[in-house]
Amino acid sequence: MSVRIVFLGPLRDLAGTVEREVPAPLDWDGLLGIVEPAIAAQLLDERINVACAGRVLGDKSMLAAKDGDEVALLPPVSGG
Amino acid sequence: MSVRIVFLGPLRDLAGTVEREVPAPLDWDGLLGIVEPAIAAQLLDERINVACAGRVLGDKSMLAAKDGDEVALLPPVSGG
Amino acid sequence: MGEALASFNAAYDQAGATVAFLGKVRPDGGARALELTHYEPLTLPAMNTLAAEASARFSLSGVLVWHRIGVLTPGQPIVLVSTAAAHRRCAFDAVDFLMDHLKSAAWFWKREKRADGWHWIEPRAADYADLNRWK
Amino acid sequence: MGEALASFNAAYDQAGATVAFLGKVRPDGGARALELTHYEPLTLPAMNTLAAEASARFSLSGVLVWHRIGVLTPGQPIVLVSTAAAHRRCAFDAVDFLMDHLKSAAWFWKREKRADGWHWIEPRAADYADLNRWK
Repeated sequence: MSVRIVFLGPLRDLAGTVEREVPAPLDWDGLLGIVEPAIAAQLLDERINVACAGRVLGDKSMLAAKDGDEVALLPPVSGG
Repeated sequence: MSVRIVFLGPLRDLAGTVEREVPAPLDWDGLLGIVEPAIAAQLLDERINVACAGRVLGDKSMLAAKDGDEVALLPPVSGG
Repeated sequence: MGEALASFNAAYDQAGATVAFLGKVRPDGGARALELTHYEPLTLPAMNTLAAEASARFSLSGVLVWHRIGVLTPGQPIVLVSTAAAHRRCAFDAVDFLMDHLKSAAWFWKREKRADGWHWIEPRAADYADLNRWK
Repeated sequence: MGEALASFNAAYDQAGATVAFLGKVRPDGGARALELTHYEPLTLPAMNTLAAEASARFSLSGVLVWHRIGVLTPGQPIVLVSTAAAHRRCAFDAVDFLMDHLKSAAWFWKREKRADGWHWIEPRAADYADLNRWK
């Protein structure tokens, strides 16, 4: 019964890891409580997106990850 | 002692030929008098350029072609 | 790049206009390498959606979007975008649109290795302004 | 096209951005062939001047301009323009600038063969408007 949190881009450095397994289910308050304070602070920035099970959430505070879901924390992108 | 007049683009059809040898020297009035009236009428259109000896004339009425020069009559272009 | 464009072009030989953009790693400010990471579950679906959007919006006959990941050195290609359309303006605008979106709305993150280590690159304000042109 | 761009790109591998435009004969309105003529004493010098102007104006690392003459059929290439620059915007604008000038300010004349014979093509008002953007 777990959820995998994946840290992308600069969040990877802040977390000191690429991914982490945490107990399922996981909602927004659960996420903010389980990550490092520095990452929780970042998550409140509106430019940080959250994806769950391969879909970017329109409203990240509605996060509802269940067993087996992957939750990706997506900082501002820079491709091209 | 001659000047070659070269007809480009649609002027070629109006002239019925690609080029014509005429006596040198040739100035603007001489040119207007020696070409077909339909072409003379076109030459008065400001969009028609005239080149002499490989240079486009800023003011075509200053044409002064001497023996051996080529005078090109250049209608509006359409490349690309 | 040559082969990709040659075959892309051959596939759309009835389209009057083909435009291609190739972006490479610049040797700016002493950068020794560029690393591109992505989030795989989102990357390809989002690129497909973006290509379909460009295709409909600019009446394209064809569209090609390639984006590399991994560690790249100066001079190496990062991104290749090509579009085919009946008219030049549509093909141009579509490449512009695609590049603006790949820069600040696709799931890639870039960091640069300089003498003092790795530095993450955030999109600049100008990149967001470019993106907003299409809204 | 592929080979030309591959070697152009290889020649300017330190430029961050390469843009290419390829224009082909469209099978529009039942056109069976397109004939392009030019005035040889002016064509190449004027194209060189144009390329040098684009190069200075848009800070290009490299510029390539090819224009065909003769009788061409639908699907065949007419014009290939490519630019290399440090930044995308310059490379894009330079191709745009070059194409606008090749369309209505270079020494080429175009006529089209339709079912009822050959028809000369004059630049459209839009082509002149495009050209005036750069003045």
